[in-house]
Amino acid sequence: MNDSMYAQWLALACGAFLLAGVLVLWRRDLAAIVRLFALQGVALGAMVVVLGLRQGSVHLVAVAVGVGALRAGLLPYLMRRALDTPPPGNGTAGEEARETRPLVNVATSLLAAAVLALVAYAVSQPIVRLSPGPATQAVPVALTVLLVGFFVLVTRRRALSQVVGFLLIDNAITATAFLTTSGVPLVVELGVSLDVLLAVLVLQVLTTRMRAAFGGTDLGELRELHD
Amino acid sequence: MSLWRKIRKTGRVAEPAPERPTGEAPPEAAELRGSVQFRHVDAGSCNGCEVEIGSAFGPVHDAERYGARLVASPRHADALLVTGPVTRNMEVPLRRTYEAVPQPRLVIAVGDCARDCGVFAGAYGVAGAVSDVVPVDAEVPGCPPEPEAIVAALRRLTGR
Amino acid sequence: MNVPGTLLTVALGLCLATALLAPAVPARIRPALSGLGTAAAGAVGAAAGGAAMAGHAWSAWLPDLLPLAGVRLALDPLGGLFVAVTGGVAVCAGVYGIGYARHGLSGRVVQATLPLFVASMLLVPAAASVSTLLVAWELMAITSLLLVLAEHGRRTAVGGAGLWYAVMTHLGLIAILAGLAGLAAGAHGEAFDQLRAAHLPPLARDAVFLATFAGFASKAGVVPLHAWLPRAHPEAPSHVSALMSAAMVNMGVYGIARVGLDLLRGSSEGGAPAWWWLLVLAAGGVSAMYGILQAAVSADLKRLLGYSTTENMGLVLMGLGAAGFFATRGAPRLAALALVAALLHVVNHAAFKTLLFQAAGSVLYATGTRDLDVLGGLRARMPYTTALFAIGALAASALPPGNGFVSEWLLLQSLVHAIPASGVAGAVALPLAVGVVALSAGLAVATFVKAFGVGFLARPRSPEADRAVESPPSMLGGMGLAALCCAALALGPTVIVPGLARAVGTLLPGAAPATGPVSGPVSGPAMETVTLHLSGIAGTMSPLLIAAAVVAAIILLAGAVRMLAARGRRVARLWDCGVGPMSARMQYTATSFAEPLQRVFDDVLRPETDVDVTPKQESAYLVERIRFHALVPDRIERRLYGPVLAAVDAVGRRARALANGSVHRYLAYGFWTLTGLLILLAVIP
Amino acid sequence: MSGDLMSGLIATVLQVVLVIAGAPLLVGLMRQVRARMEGRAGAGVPQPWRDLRKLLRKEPTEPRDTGWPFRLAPLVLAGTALVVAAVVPLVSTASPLDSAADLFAVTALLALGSVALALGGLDTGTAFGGMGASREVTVLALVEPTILVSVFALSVRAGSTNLGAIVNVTEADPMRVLSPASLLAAVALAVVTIAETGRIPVDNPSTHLELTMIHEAMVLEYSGPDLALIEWASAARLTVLLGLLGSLFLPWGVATAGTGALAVLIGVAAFAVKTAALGVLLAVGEVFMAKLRLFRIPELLAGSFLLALLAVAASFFLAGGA
Repeated sequence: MNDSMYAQWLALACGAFLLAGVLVLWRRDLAAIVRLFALQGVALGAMVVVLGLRQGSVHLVAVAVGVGALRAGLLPYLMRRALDTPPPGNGTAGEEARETRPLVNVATSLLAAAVLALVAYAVSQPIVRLSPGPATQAVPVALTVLLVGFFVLVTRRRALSQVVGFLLIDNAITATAFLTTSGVPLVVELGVSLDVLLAVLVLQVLTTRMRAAFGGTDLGELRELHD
Repeated sequence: MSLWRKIRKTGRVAEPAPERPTGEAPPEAAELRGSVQFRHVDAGSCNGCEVEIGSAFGPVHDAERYGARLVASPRHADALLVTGPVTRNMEVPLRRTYEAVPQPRLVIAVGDCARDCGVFAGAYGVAGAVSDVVPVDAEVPGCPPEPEAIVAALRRLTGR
Repeated sequence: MNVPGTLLTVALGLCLATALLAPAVPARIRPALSGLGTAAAGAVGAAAGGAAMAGHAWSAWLPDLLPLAGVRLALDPLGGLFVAVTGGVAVCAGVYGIGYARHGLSGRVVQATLPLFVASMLLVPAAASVSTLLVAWELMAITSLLLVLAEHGRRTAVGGAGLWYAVMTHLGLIAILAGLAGLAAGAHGEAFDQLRAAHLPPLARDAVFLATFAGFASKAGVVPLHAWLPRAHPEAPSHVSALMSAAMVNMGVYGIARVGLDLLRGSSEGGAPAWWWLLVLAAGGVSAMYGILQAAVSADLKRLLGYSTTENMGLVLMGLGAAGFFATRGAPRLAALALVAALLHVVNHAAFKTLLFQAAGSVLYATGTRDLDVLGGLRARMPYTTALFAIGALAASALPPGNGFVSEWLLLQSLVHAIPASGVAGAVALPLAVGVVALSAGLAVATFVKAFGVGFLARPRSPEADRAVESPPSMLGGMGLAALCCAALALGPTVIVPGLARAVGTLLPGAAPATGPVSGPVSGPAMETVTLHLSGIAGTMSPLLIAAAVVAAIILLAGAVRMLAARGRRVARLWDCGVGPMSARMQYTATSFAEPLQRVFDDVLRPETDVDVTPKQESAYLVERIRFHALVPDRIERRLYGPVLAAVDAVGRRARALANGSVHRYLAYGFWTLTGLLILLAVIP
Repeated sequence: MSGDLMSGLIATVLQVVLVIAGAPLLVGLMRQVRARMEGRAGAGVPQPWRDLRKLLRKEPTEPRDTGWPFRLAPLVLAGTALVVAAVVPLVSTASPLDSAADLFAVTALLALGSVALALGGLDTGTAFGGMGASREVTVLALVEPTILVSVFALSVRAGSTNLGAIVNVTEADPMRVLSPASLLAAVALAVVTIAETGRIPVDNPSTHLELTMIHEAMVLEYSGPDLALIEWASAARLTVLLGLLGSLFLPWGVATAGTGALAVLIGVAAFAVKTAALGVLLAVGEVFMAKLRLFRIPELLAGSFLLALLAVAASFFLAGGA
């Protein structure tokens, strides 16, 4: 794999990674959001595969396959299941399957994402300058996805979109790790992924419980517990 | 994806085009040469004819393949497709719609009511048949007319 | 004394003579005298500015004219540009004012102040010392205030507008005074040449820049210091609005450019801090967006034009900020290009805004209203005014073949090509800047389609609009002159660009080659002379060719259609779905036209709507009357100025408790102050 | 030099003729594709030409109380479309008009056409005319940032906004098309094309329901040759924009300066094939989509603006990005 090919493929993978991240803000349909998340998992896997091929490391490619399977396969599958579980009682399924009224409207969040991308670029310059290269130069992409994930976490109402926001942050951290150090030890990655899995399971249980208690997953309604 | 599958499974639903209808076309139609835009005017119909017109322009009969098209403004139209007996309230609007169509213009009276007021003849709210208000160039009999008949009348105008 | 000096002196003398003569002649011929005098002074002034731009520098020191420092005047290409623009606007406004003044504006004060206002605006860019600049600035403020108040007897809103303007313009003056005084103190002298050589410490330098920027920006109507502009410009008589909006606001731009790029040159050896210019860029961007957004939803024709001025000054400041920023990044060619774009936009804006305000004035003159919601149908009643407004609107919406397009094109070119040179800050700021310019251009299109389409086309929406008649020839003449300038600028920008390049050279020495960054006439095929070539970057565009091509295509198509068509045109009844007749009230109004935009930018504008349904007595379901009330408040004004005004009010009320009318108490205040001062003097070593 | 100019001139003339003749055929093709996918037989590819031929011979009408803005609007709309067709590099990059207008000027010219039509709609004084004009300029205003920022992204690579230069650079290094910046800009410009030409999901060109109309509402009063000009112009704008997308992102086959007659012929064929393919793609996409509510359109445009901005960002984020 020569230099320009490597740079280009890496850029493509990063571009897809970024695109899937910001498009989460665009879609209202929760099923589509989950699909986008799966796509991002694929892009992340592809990114690591490119890195692995570049370094000629079979180990890294194996990790990539694992990461891809987890992010693009297992987690979306779990979320799909949470989504498909019919809500108890006479269904407000249409309400449930969509992010109807985010705290910040869609057009504004898209513009906010644009600004976040530029901010991410500006603040990550010191990191890039440490060791300029195609991989490090893509760190702003990961940082953008991280900020966008945080933004999703802050502004979306449905528990499932919040899970996706959380997972976006996780994807971004993983991507940063691979891009800066060209690979974390397998054990660490496994540990982190297990943590995430656990978090998703907890959130899923929480979602189910919330549905049972409130008949919906609008997190705004949790405030009632406080009052 | 499911829509894609459906499209593939359904395939073509338009029926094969029947023979070109015979019978002479109004002289103005010669200038249109294969393209006639219609503005539909409901002058007081029971909506039976509308259903049939809808079906004539639907996928099965597909009147559009002969160069006929429904449009939103009489300025874009070459011909009026008038249904129903002309009620008193619609008499002036129908005349004005006819006036609004640029030359050369044609009128098709669709259905028995439009031709001779049908069962509504002599009713207190009816001003007369379409031909009493604007000059009619072609008529489609029936109550309601079959879509095939409507399509045949349209084809006589488009000449295709 | 050389050419520009003589001409400028003649222009100022003409102004003074007109101002002295005007009160003396009978009211019947006073507007004609004042208008012609102003126009003549403007023409001579424009010639002076043009001569200065052509490279004839001039300077003079008149030690006896003002006590202490005397008057210092100088004309360099930059000052010349602004003098020329002011002169040009004054010609149009003077001619126009002859007819416009028939509407009860022939009073002594107004007619004598008009030439003085022009004189002050010719003096500001020619001032070459701090005291001269400030005196001219104050003269400009006072004369313009008098002119704004000209119609205060007729409308109550005028008084409020005058108060806002008076307060804000003087606060601006104080800021400028503080800034320039600080600079002069550091330079040990107040002539501009001494200021240029001064070396200020960085902190003082930043303070000087910020103070002067605030003062000049408030004159330019930059958000958030724009609050006076949408009040004062609509309420002033229209030719005064034109002068203010097309010439006076430019002085703010001139001040920022002069101080930031020229006078602080010595203090910023090794480059001014980049954040100055990013601040200017940001202020420009915010003004452009906010100004055009307010203009887009405004239904008052002159208020719309006022907000559009804020937008255009914002665009100019974006160019200026970009130029300063590129200069600090060591990209002199780009800096020069951005500055040329900014200055060209100043000229273009002056031309089309003069035209638009005058046309709006004609509408006001003919119908007595500026409310777009009740206008309409003027195309048939005021055909020339309509056509002239169309030319101005085309220019203002930055579409080819209008002149606004050329300068926005240059601005975009300078922003687009700067990424490699401008580092991280540029990489973040420039794409956003391009987005802002683009959105403001798009919204400007919407704004002026609304102003022209609703205000002038279709059928009149009120009896006043129905009764409108065409304006008198002098007003048409004033507008026609402005329209000619627009057309000339639109088709031949390559002619004035060398002059602008010289002005740029005075601000960015070493940046601009002798022919300028945008070299116009270069040797080659004939086509090349009308094409804008950017040196250093590959970008070309020919406004003349585009206009010619569009006209040719239209003629070609019209011919082809006429050849192929078989039938003649028929005048028909409007298609009203057969029921009709459609009343004029069924037309879209300006408010309804802007509704989608208002809804899209709901979060920014926060419109206040109020629907009031009165049901019939018999049943709650039958409606007697529906009242719809919509208001788009200036949010920045409300959020920023509201608290400040409230605080001032509170302080004032508290202060009133001090003055309770007792003479003894007042004397006691004096006594305590005196004692306190003596103690203070004793304590301080 | 003069030979170059000659071949450029010939290519430009060919290109204009091709757009004039081909634009209605493209619309016909797209209608045919839609018809087939909906199970219908379709009116045939040349149907739009039959419509135009008939409209030209019909009587033009002019409503009372309208004036020169109404009369001029179709001519300006069609005229700007014609100029744009001559300027953009569809067949060859060696157009002698290339230095007269760049991508900014092209978008501004298209906007000029839309503005003329909007004024024509307003001049009638009907509620629908005003409504269509209001919506058209709203969409126009919101589209503008996306276009210009995409232009920015494209110009970073070529160092120029002149179309010929951009296409030449891409043609010299075709792998660049696959870079994120280029792909993002392509998607953003595709959204813009859809919005500018009034296709689904922004506007439905075959709607009969006035309340949902944007473009159609402005032209309700036009008839005869005026209407023919408008219909042709919208077809030509679609063709030019699709052709431009093709030239910018699939530049294969576009003739460059200094190439012979064969290259021009190849350019003609490539332009026809690319535009037709993109048109078919667009038509197929339309079958799968519903029209958006008017107030959801800003979301779509904000999204496309985001993509355009990311395209700019990607050109300096990523090493292989530009």
